[in-house]
Parts: sequence; C-alpha cells; structure tokens
Amino acid sequence: MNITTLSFILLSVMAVGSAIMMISSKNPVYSILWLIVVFFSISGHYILLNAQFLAIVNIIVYAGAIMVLFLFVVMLMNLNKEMEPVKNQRMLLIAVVSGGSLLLVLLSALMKMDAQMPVQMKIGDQGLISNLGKVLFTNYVLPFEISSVLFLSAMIGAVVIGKKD
Amino acid sequence: MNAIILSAIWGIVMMFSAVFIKNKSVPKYLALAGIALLFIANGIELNSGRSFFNIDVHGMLHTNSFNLTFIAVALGCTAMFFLLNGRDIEKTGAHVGEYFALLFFILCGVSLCATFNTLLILFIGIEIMSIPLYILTGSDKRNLKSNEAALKYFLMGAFSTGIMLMGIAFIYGGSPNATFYIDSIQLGTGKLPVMILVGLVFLMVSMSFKVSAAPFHFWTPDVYDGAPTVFTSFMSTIVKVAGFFAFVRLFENAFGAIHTQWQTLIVFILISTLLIGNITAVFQQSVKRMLAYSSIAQAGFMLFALFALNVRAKEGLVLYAAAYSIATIGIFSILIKMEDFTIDGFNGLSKKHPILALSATIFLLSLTGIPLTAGFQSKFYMLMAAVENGHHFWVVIVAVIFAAISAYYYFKIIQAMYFKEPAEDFIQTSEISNGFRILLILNAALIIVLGVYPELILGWLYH
Amino acid sequence: MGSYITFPELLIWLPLLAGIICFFTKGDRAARSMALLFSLIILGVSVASLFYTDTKFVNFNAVNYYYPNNLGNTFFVGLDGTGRLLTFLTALAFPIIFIATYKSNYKNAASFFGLMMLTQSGLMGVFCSMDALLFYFFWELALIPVYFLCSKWGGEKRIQATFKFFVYTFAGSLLMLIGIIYVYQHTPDRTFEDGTIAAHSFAISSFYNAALSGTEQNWLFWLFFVAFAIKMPIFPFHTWQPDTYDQSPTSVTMVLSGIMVKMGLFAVIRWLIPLFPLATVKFSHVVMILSIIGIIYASFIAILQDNLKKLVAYSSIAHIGLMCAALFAMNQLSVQGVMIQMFNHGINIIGLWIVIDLLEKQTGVKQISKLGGVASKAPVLTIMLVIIALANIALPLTNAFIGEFLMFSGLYKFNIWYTAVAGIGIILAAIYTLNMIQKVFYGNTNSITESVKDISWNEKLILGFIVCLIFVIGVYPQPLIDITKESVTILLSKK
Amino acid sequence: MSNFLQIVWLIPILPLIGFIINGAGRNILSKAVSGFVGSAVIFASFLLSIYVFIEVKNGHSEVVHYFNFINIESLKIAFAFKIDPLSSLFLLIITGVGFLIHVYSTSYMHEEPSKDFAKYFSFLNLFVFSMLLLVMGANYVIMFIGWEGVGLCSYLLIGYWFKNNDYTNAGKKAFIMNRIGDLGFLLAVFWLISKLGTVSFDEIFSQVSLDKLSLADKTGITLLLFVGATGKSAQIPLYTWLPDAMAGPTPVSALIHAATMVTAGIYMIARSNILYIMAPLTQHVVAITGLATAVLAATIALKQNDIKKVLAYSTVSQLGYMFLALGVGAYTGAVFHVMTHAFFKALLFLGAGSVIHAMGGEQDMRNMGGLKKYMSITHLTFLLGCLAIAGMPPFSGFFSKDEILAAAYANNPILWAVGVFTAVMTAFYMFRLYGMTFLGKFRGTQEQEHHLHESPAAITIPLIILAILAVIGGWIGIPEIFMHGGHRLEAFLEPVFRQSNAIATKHALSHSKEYMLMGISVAAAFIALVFAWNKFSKYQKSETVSTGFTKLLENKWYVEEFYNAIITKPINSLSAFFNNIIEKKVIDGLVNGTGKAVNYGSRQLRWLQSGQVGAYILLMVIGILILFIIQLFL
Amino acid sequence: MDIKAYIILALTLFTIGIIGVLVRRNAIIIFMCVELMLNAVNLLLVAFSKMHAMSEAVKASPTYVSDAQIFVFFIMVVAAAEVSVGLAIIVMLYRNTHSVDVNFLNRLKN
Repeated sequence: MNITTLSFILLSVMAVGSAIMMISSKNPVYSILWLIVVFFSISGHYILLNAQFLAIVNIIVYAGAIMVLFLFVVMLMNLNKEMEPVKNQRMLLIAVVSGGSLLLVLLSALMKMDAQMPVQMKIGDQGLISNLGKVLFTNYVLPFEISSVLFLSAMIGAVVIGKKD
Repeated sequence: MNAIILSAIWGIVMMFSAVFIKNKSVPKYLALAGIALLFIANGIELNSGRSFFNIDVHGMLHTNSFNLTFIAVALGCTAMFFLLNGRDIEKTGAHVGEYFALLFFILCGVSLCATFNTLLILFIGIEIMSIPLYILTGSDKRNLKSNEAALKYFLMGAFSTGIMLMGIAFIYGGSPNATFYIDSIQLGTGKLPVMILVGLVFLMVSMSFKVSAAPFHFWTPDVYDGAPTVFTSFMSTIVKVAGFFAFVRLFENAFGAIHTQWQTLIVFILISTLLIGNITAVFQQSVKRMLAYSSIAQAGFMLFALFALNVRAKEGLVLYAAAYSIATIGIFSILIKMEDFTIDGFNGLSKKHPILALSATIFLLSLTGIPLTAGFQSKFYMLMAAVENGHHFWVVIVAVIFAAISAYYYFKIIQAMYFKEPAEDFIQTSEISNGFRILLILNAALIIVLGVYPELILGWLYH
Repeated sequence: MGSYITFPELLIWLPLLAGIICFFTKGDRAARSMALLFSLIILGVSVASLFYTDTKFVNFNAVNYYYPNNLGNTFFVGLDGTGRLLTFLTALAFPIIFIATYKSNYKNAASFFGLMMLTQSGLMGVFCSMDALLFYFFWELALIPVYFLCSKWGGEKRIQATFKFFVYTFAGSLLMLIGIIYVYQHTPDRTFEDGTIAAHSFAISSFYNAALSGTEQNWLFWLFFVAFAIKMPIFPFHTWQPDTYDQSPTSVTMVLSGIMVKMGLFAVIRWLIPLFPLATVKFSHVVMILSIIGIIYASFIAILQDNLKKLVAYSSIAHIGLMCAALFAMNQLSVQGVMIQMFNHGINIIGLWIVIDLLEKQTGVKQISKLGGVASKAPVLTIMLVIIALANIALPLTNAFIGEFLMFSGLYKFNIWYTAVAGIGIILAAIYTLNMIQKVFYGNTNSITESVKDISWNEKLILGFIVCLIFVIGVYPQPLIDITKESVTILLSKK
Repeated sequence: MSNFLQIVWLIPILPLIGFIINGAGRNILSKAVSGFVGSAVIFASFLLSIYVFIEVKNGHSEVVHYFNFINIESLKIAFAFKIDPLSSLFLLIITGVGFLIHVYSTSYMHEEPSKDFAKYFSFLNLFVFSMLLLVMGANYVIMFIGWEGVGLCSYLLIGYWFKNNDYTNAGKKAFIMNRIGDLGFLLAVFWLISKLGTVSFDEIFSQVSLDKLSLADKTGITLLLFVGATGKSAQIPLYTWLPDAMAGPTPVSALIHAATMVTAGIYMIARSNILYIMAPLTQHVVAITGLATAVLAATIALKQNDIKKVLAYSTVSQLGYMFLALGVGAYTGAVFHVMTHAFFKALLFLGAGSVIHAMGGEQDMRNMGGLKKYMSITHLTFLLGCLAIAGMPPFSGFFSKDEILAAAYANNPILWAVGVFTAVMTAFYMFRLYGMTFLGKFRGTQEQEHHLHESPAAITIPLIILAILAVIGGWIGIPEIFMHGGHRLEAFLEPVFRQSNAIATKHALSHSKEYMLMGISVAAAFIALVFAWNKFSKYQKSETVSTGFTKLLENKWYVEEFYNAIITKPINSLSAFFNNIIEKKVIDGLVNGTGKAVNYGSRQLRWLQSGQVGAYILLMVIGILILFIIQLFL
Repeated sequence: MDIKAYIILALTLFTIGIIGVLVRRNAIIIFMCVELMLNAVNLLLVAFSKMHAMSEAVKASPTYVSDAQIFVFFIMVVAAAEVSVGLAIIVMLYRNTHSVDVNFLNRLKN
C-alpha cells in the first residue's frame, strides 16, 4: 500500500464520514460545517489527481463563497437550533433502503466491468491553470459567454425575489 | 445562432428598460419588438442558412433547418404569448421589465437546447431555461402558493440537475473518445459499456423530469398550479417543448444507433405518463391543475417521438410543439381572464362571451386531437411514426385509448361553456378587450390552418 | 383535374358553405329558410349526380387534387354507386327533416341549422372520400357537430348520453386511425401527376393494393371493424345508441339513425371488405353471429320497451344487425339487399321519427304506457305511422321488403341456420311494432292524448312523400338496384 | 298469346282503386257512395274473372308478364300473373263470394259512422286486392306479397273497432301467428332461390329444376311452405288466432276467415303440388296435421256457446279436412272442398251475422233460441248451410267431403275412420248450433225479443244466393260412380295437377267399397244430426259447472294457456331479462364501468401527488431504480 | 488507483446526498445535499478525465482530456448561480411563513 492509496483511502473515509455526519446533524450549522469538511476532502482528491485549478476553485467557490452564503442564511433565519421536531423513522428507513438499493444496483452493474482502468495519479498537466485557461477562452468561449446569461438571470432573480415591493 | 445571441442581448435590453423606463406598458411593446426581431432574424437564418454572427463555436452548436424551424415555432408561440398575455404579465408584479428579460433569457436557453451539440451546452441551456423559471414561478411573492411552487420546483430541479450531471459524467467516462460531443461519443451497435448505459438512464431520468414525464413528473402539477398563470402558460408550452426537442436531439444523436436497447425504458415512461396524466386529470376540479395534468398527458404523446425516433417522429415533434403550444397558450390566456378557475367557473361562457367560448372550444378540440385541428395532425404524425417504427405496436393502441380518455376532461370544459347555465349575478371574467378577441380568433384560426395544412411548418424542416 | 367543380365537391362544399352562412344569419326564421333552401339545392345537385355520373367504379367521377405533402395524401373525392346512393339519401334526408320540423322552434336557430349543415357536409365527405385520411377526417367531422347539436338542444340527460356517444365513437375511430396508418405503411409507391413520388399513399387505390399478410389482416380487421361496429352499432357496442336517440333533438336523431348509422355499413363496404378480404372471410362468421345476436337481442328488448324513442332505437339496432350480417354473407343478393336497404331504412326511420316527434311535441310524453287512442284523434297521423311502421317491419310492397328479402335470400345462401335465427327477428319485429301501434294509437284516449291534433300541411306533405317513396320503391325497386349494381359486382370481385 | 288475357291486371287493380277512393275520400264520401264503390269494383272484377274463367276454360292459360320486380344477375323476379284453371277458379270464388259479402256489408255495417264505413270498405277492397295478388302471382314472391297483404288486412279488419283492446289484441295475435308462418314460407323461398335461383312457378315446376332438387331439399322446402300454410290456414300449431279473429265484423269473418284468406294455404300447396307429391314425408305430415286439426277443432266446437266461435272452430276443422286431402294427394278434392266450403261457410257466417244483427250484437247461443219464427229466410238458408256442412247429400258438402274421405281411405283406412269421426262431430255441433239458435224458445231479454226482425234485402239476397250455391255447388264434382264425366272440376283442373297425378299412386277403390264408405259416413253424420236436433231443440239454460272432459273442451284443451306459458311468458320475461340485466347491468355496466374505473383511478392516483417534496423525490428515486433494473438486469 | 474506487466513492457520496434529500425536512439542508451530489459528480468527472489521460487514443488530443475539468468548472459556475436563486427563494418563503420545513409545503397537492 503506497502513499497514494493511503491518502486516497483517508480522504475517502473523511469525505464519506463527513457527508454522513452532514445529513445526520440536527443543527443546520453543523451540517454546513460538515459539508465544508467534505469539500475539503474532495479538494484533497483533486490534488491527488493533480487537478490543481479545480482544487483551488473548489475551496474558494464552494467552501469559501457558497457555504458561507449558506451559513449567512442559516444565521439570518436563526435556524441554528434543532429545527426538526419529529424525526420520521419510517421515512429514514425507506430513504436508506431505496438509496441503498440504488447504490447497490449501480455498483453491482459497474463492478462487473472486466477491464482494469487505472487513473493517472499525481501527474499530468491537464488540470493546470494555464492549460485550462487556454482551453476555456478558446474552445469554450461560447459556453463561457453564455454562462453570463445564467448569472444575469440569477442576478435578476435576486432582484425580483429579494427586493421588497 | 442569431436567436441565441439576440435573445441574450434583448434580455439585457429589457433588463435595462426596467431600470430606465418607469412606464409599465412600455416593456410590453419593447418585448414585442424584440420578439419580432428575433423571429425575423431567425427566419433569415432559416431561409438563407447564414447567421449574422460569425463565431467559431468549435462545433458546440449545430444549426440546421430542423432546429431553426423549431426555434421559429418557439419564437412564434412566444410572440403569440406576448400578444395574448402581455397585459397579464404587467399585472403579475412590479418588475415587468425583469420578467420580460427573464423570458428572453429563457428563449436563449430554448435556442441553446434546440441547437446544442455537446452535453455542456445542453447542461447550460437547460439551466438557463430552468433558473429564470424558478424565479418566475416565485414571482408572485405574497402568494404562498407561488412561494411553495417556486421552492418545490427549485429543490426538485436542482436534484434533477444532479442526476443529469451524474449521467453526463458516466457518458463521458464510458465514451472511448472521452468527449462531450453528442455525435462523437462513438458507440458501436453492439452491447454497450455499462457506464454508457448508466449514464443513459440518468440522462433519460433528468430529461424526463424536464418534460414532466412520469414517474418524474411530480413537480408539474404543483408548480403549474402555484405559479402565476401567465408563467404557467409559458413554462408548460415553450419551455416544455424545448425540453422535448433537446431530449429527442440528445437521444437521437447520441444514442440513436442503439435505439432498441433503451426503447423499453421509453415504453415504460410513456405508458406511465399517459396513465398518470390522463387518469389523474379526470378528477381535477380546477382547470389550471387539470391543464397541468393534461400537459403531462400530452407529454406522453410527445414521447412517441423518442419511442419511434424516425424522421416522421421528428417532423411530428415540431408539429406537436406548435400545435400543443398554440392551443395551450390560447386556453391559458382565456383561463387567466376567468374569475374562477374551477370548471364551474366556465359555466355558460358561450352566452356571455361567444368568441372566447368558441376559440376555447377549438383549443380544446385541438388538444383532444380532433381532425381539422393542428392537434390532430400532430397526434397523427406521432402515431404514424410509432407505427412505422415497427416495435411494440400495442403501445400505440394503449395510447389511443388514453387519447379517448383525454376527451373526457377536455370536453368537461366544453360542456360547461355551452351546455350549462352560469350562476346568477356571477362576474365571470375580467374585462376583455376586442383586441384580445381578435387575437384569440387568429390563434384559433392558426390551429385550423395547421390542421388542414401542416406543411406550413413542415415545409420549413427541409428547407 | 380539378379545373371544373364536380359533383362530389359540390356535395361537400355546398353544405359547408351553407353551414357557415347559417351561422351568420340573423333571425331564426331566416336561418331556417336558408338551411331549407340550401338543402334543396343540394338535393338538386345530388339528383343531378345520379344522372350524370358514370357508374363504373374505375372511372368514378373523382377530383384528385395533389396537395403538397410528403405523406401522399390528397383531397381525393369521388362517387361510385354506393356513394351516390348514400349521398342521395343524405341530400334527401335533410330537406325532409327541415320541412318536417319546420314549426319547431330552436333556441339559437342560426347555430342549430349551421351545425346541421356542417353535419351534412361531414356525411357527404365520408361518402365521397377516396382517400383514407380524408375519410377519417370526415368521419370525425361528422361527429363533432352532432355532438354539439345533441348536447345543446337535447333532452334532460343529454350531456351524459351524448358524451358517452362521443367518447365511444371517438375511441373506435382512433383505433381505426391506427389501422389506417398501419395499412398506409404497407401501400405501394404512388406517383402523382407532377411526377413526384410518395413512398406510400392514402389513396383508395393504393390502399386496395396494400401488401398485407393474413395475420396482419386479422388484427387490422378488428381495429377497423370495432370503429364501424360502434357506429352502426352492432351488439355489444350498441349501448350508446338508445340513450342518444332518446336524448337528442328529434331532427338530429333522424340524422343519426337515418344516415349516420349507414356510415358504419358504408365504411365496411368501401374500406373493410376490400382492404382485408382474407380476414373478412375468416371472421365473417364471428361478425354475423354478433349481428344476429344483436337482431334477436335488440328485438327482445324492444318488446317490453316503454320509451317510444328507445323502442325505435332498438328496432334500428336489429335492422342494422341484419344488414351487417347480410353484408358479410358476401354474395350478390345479400350485398345488393344491403345497398338498397341502407337507403330504405334511412327513409323509413326518418318517417318514424317524424311521427314520434309529432306525438311527443303534442303530448309531452314518450312513454308508450301513457299514450293511447291517438287513432281516433289523429287518423291521418295514424295511417302514416302504420304504413311507415309496417314498412319498417318489411311488409311486401313496401321498400324495406325488397331489401330484407334480398338480404335474407343472400344470407340463406351463406348459412341456413343464421337465416332461420335472424328470421325470428321478423316475428319479434311484428310483435313490438304491433304492440306499439296498439298501445299508442288504439284504445281509448286518456287525459294526455285527449288534446292531440292531426297533422298539418308540412307534415302531411313530408309524410305523404315518404309514404309514396315507400310504395314506389316497394313496387319498382329497379332504379335503386341499378345505381348500386356495379358497386356490388366490384365489391364481390374483391372477395 | 291472347291479348284479352293482358287485361287481367285490371282484376286486382280495380279493388285497389276502390281502396284508394274509399281510403282517400273517407271524409267526403257518403255511406251510399263508398258502399257502392266498394261493391262495384269487386263486381267489375267478378265480371272480368268470369271472362277470364271462360277464356281459361277454352284453354288459354298463360303467364302474363308485366315488369321486372327485382332484376339482379343472380335473381330475376318478374311481376307476372299466372292465369290457369286453379287461379281462375279461385278468382271466381274470391270475387264472387267477395262481392256478395260486400253487398251484405253495406247493410250490416250501416250503423257505423260514414268515415269508419268508408274505412271498412277500403280495407275490404284492399283485402280483395291482396287475395287476388296471392292467387294470381306467377311466382312465390308475388304470392308472398298477397300472402302478407291478406294477413295485414285481416289484422286491420279484426282490429276494426280499434278502441276495444281485446279486438286489437286478437288482430295482433292473428298477424303475429301469420308472421310465424310467413317466416316458414320465406325460408322455403330462400331455399328455392339458393338452389334454383328462381322463384317462378313455371321454372321451379319444370322437370329440369325438379331434378336439381334432392329429396331432402324437396322435403325441407315443402315442410317450410307448409309451416306458412299452417299459419295462414290456421292449422296446428298456429290455429289459435282464427277463433279470436271473430272479433272482427261478421262479414269479415265470412270473407276472410272462412271463405278466402284461410284457404290461401290450400291454394299454395295445391299450386306447389308437384313438389309435395315428390316429398312423401311432407305429405304424411300434412295429412296428419290436417286430420289432427280437424279432430281437435271439432271437439272444441262441441262445447262452444259463442255462435261465431263455433263457426270458427268448424272452419279450422274443415280446413283440416282440406289439408288431409292435400296430404293424401287429393288436390282436386281439396280445391273442391275449398269451393264448397266457401259457399256454405260464408253462408253460415253471414247467417250468423244476420242473427247477431237481429239480436243487437248478442253472440251467445244460450241467450238465443226459437229464432225460426222471427227470421224465416235466415233460418232456411242457415239450415241449408248446416246440411251442406254436415255432408248430407245432395248438398255441396257431401260431394267434396266424400271425395276427400274416399281418397283418405285409399291412402290409409285409419285416416278415413278419423275423418268420419270428425264428420260426425261436425254434424253434431252444427245442429247443436242450429238447434240452440233457431229452435226451442227464445231465451234472451224482453228487449231483444222486441227487437227481433228479419234482416233487410241487402243481407238476405246474398244469403239466398249463397244458399243456392251451397246446395248446387257440389254438382260440378259428382263422383264417377254416380255419373261418368260428372266430375267436371277434376277435368277442368287436370292441367294443374297433371304432373302430380302422373306420379301419385292411385288406389282405385271398387265401386261397392265406395258406396259402402259413403253410406257409413252419411249415416253416421245423419245419426249425429238427428241426435243433436232432438237434444238442442229443447235446450234450457243451466248454471251447472262443467267438469272433467267437458271442462277440458270448454277451455279448448287449454291450448291458449299452454301457449301462454311456453311462448308469451318466456318472451316477456326474456325481454325483461335482456333489458334489465344484460343491457343495463352487463353491457352498459361494462361501458359505464370503464368510465367509473377511470374516475376511481383518478381519485386514487391523485393521492400520489401528496404535496410532499420528500415523497416526490422518493418516488423519483424508485422510478430511477425501476429504470435501472429494466435496463441493466432485464 | 483503479477507476472503480472513484466510482464507488462518487456514487456513495451521491447516494448519501440522495438519502439526505429524502430524509431532511429543512430546505437549506436539502439544498446542501444537492450540492453534495454535484460534488460527487465533479469528483467523478475529474477522475474520468484522469482515466482517459491514460488512454493512448485520447492522449493524442490533450484538450479532450481537459474537457471534463472545464465541465467541472462550469458545474461550479452553474451551482453558484443556482445557489443565489435558491437561497433567495428560501429566504422569500421564510419571510412569508417563518419556516423552511418542506413538510409544511402542502398547499399544492392532489
């Protein structure tokens, strides 16, 4: 077991564990914090895969911006208490069973693949900022520009919905 | 291409109009001008095959007469929508300019969905269509139903986005070419790698969600019911048929070669959609909610395009898009004028407003699929396609039985309008202008024209 | 082609035009007169078409517009013998109906007559179509105005009854649509006048040449037949009919029972048998048994039926059952019998409805048990009714006798026992008809029938005309036979 | 081709014209005019018939073709009349007796309002028209037109007093029973069409066609035709309508239900004699049915008290006799009996009518008696009629009946024995009738007695003419043993039955045997006659309730009740069952059930739409799961 | 590492996200679970891109291999936009009802 495998396992356990903690925490603030831990461990994975740009963006955008926004909203609403009075055990069971069987079905199908398909670890330059940047502004200029429309609509949305009449 | 860029630009124009122009009715005219411009620009592209904008898109978009015609249909329906419902949009809330801006952005998304050639554009296009819709759904801010609809729509929409992305990821992973271009995923005709299959199912689920096909339709009735009626009209027509066009475009180009391998799934979805849509619609008392279920039922018929996936199916889809949208926009525009959205609210409409009743009848007949209406032609093309396809013939028979059931709820409204007496001293509708009447008649006439002469649209498909 | 207006076109467009004009006519009287005027003009056209058209099916007087659609469907209309007979019946029935109900007041008469004329247009279209899709179009189009007519101007339970009728027939015709599409996929290429070639075609000639295997024919037969059986209606698809006849305004009931039920038979002649000859032979027994069950069953129900309108409805089911059975016997006698019986039944049943309408209008009831003694109050009406009712049960020297005689003799050639069982229907028909005459017209008057008056000029005129027609055809049916002779031969050659 | 025979179309058309004039002008015409028109057209027809008869007698038989009734490739039916000895004889009977009855009716129906009077005559004319068509038709279809037509007229005339429910019921019954027979007739015609492709008599009876028919065909066709005959001529099992038909005016009973219409069956079988003679089984069936009917009706007639009912049952019985004759191949005998029967039965009915007229509508013989002194002409003519029907020589009935009995004996002595037994009963009940009506003391009310009178000339003259005919009518058929060449009727009809006679095996009876048979039957009948005369000339009303066999007879063997139980009731309950259970519950239940199922499904399915996002997504996940399972594992 | 490991990981996270969506009633948490699902997809995409980097055929055009990572970038972009709209909607609802519990969202049903 080399260091790559070890870190993979470590990061994976961390990600899955925190994810479980996130969905099971009663306090929304804890959930947010656990989710941030998940994001960090996924960023760790990105680094392991030598996708540096995404690792950083993930931290900045997700953990930094988005989750902070969530946190703000939760605080704003004063939801930092245990808000859900009754836990529906039956729903939990059904959810776990159906989710679990979905996972099982998918995995049992996918694991039947015979071919070993190794993943390039720690090396490779596709994930470097310069390379991605070049591609993004040449080949991907259309989606890039078009996503501005997305942001415009998000902006208008904030105005339309958020602004008091 | 013209439509994508101009609609984005015009969206921004509308956005600024909201800031600079205080008069509430100006945005409507501006929007009409914009849609006219879009329509003409798209028409020029369709006619000459050349775009105003010469951008290297690296094959991410693919325009041909087929999808340009579809865009033309969508734009035309939007123009009809603006004409019929412009005033009602003004009444929805304070941000008229913004609403129109969002509608134009949605049109941008529609155009993207019609012309995409990579999964990335599809994803962005779908999101551009969805996000403004979340907002428009919640635009009636004081109305709890509208709030609730927006949140439901948003949560479920986000969930389906997740599903879709998972699908895209698996397609990418399974593709030997490592590509998002739908036409070069390169599948043999033999047995598929399991990753592609997984991706295909995920994609199918998320697209079914967008077109509200069962069992992924659950958002539809609630959202259509809760959203402001004008926007319900828009999202149940133009956005939905765009979703369908994207659905068909995706599956035809990416997985068309292995059609038989996933046809069973479509059969399952198709039958459940027809079943749930038609059966549940029967019991509805609110016309708005009934139309929501009817739109599910109609989706069931449109799914025949995927079921058959041949030339006739694609022709039929475009025709269906037009027929369904025109009729639904028409019937919604009448519904908006009603004071009472229940079926009883329509009682005796023919006495007070014969023109409204007549055109509503034509719309409903078209939705039922009675000959001489566009609705018949479109259903006919779908059935043609399905029969031509040659597999699962029984599905066609089941479908027509459901089509007969659909008459049950559409005719309830006709019965109410013509054969029942209104309650005493009942103010049935808000004020109705003569212009509206004329537009309605035009709209109804369009349905008849398309019913007699579908070439009007189909002729452009092979231009 | 199409450079001059031909009879089938006139027969389709004139009623349509009339319908539209009626819609926009102000005033009830004006609309009524307009409709009557137009229906007479159409009758004139139809009569002319009887004389000026070539009887041969192959050279039928057809208009064949190429209508630019890659499906290969055209506005293709024409008249063969069967078509001419039924268009004539249609053209004849409408003026009769209009004159007989001339004194009825309809709310919103403009719409009423407009819809009536539209119905006529649809019916004409069905009988003239030489293109399967066009046929389907008209098939449905004839239904829509009738739906509105019944639901708007009908009786108490009209909405449910009519809707049942509508959904029933609509479902049936959708099945037929699938069948049409399937056959279309198997038609040969078609070259149009301008040289374009469509891969398939809806034209009747292509349909007749469709390459269909035996098994395909088997299930396609049922897809088509169910649609037609519902329209006719054949047991057990008939339950819409009594309710609808009961609830519809009488003039619409006349159209329904006089002409629309013939659509089913006509469709079998024009489409079903030539398209699926193998299946026709294979399933003829099934169809005939169903039809014959229908004859007996409906006749039995009619015996104790208290509702006058439903009684006529059930009698109509029995008669149509006989026609259907005879049609599937597929020999010259039976088919010829069906052809002329379609016409005769139309005339007779319209006559019956006129009388029933008069009674109902005067007394306000349609229960047989509440009526009685009408004969002493309205002798002319009684005579007319007795003649028409007896014609309806095929007494010799009336028109229906010719038809039933031919049908039965053809049926007999096919199968003795079917004929014998179906023949029981003759006896049962006598029972219910005479029961009805006895209970309604004979006996003493009661408080309800006390005030019945005899018929007035327009009814006398029309009933007299019908009675004359009954006897003329009954004594000299040959012209009627001659019109359809050729069609019969051609149909039988498809077997 | 003789041109005068071209005008035979006038014979049926004249009554039709009478029908139209009386029918259309019933509001305008006075009684005198309509009565005159009605009778005159028949008289004109009668004159033409005589003319035709003479022509035929001179050997001018032919088929007169007018136009093609139905003309299709595989079936040509001509509208043509066949004028031959058989039809010309019937023409004479129909128009002759018909004319007398028309004349009689002008007086008998005089109390009716003029509108109804005209209606009556128009119906009567229509009847004559139909009857003429029946006998003149040159093929089975034209015959059938008349066949149904007479049924219709019978229906209309029985229900002439349409306000009375019993009368209209009787009419209805007559029509329906006739229709049952008609179905048999029609089936036979269809059978002929399917085998031979023609319905024309000449073609069917040609040797070529007969060869085409197998024995089974012939038996089937003749049996079916016979079914038709049982309906029209009131034989077992379809005889019950005829006694009920007495509800009609008495002249109608005389004309339709005694003299003419009911003999249509005999005419038809006589016409088809060649087919029958070639189907021995049918011959047996016809003979036995005829005889059974004769016995049955005679027994019933023994205990009837309604004067018309007795006559009606006697008619049924006599018709049975005729069928016996047909069954044993004595066609001439049958036709002969038709003729004599027409005379004496018309006479009896008209006489009864005269009595009823005088009694003010009373028909119950128990309330009559002693009418001899009040109505001498009626009495005398009636007595002659009774003697004729009882078969007393030299009255007409003797000759025809004797011929039948002789033929029956030749066929099978048992048939003869039963026939004689019937003849005895006939003599008995006829003289019971005679005794109860004309002899003894008057048993009616004072008022009736006061009202009694002889009928006017319009009634008595036809009676007298008919009485003369009833006496001498038989003389055209004097048996060979009395007078060589005396059977002029046989000679006249010979061309019609030539084919059959050639085939039929003739059992020539020795003269002594024939005398003996004749003697036995006449003697037996005479004894019965005398016995009845004695017994019923002293008839007194008694209130005793009859029991046992008498009761059985009084109730007509309970046949009506039996039919009611096995036919009428099942039909009604079947109708109710179809209507209430099958139609409403099963079929409509299925149709409406579909609608209900959709509604129910709708109500249930909408609970899926619970409003809970969690539930929605759960259902979606399950949907995804299903899709994966379909895609990956199925 | 084999791609299977990444598939297992990503699907596990994805499933946890789905289960979270199903069991939680707080709209914000549900939304966060959706974000978790998106992250699982992102991870999988990156892993696939690195898997394809090993394939000789694909190596020839290096930009192809970057496609997935660009895609991940766009997913993040869209997610950000979605978050802004989503949170706005949640806040709006909270303003009107003082609750973000989705179980109370049942005015629209049947």
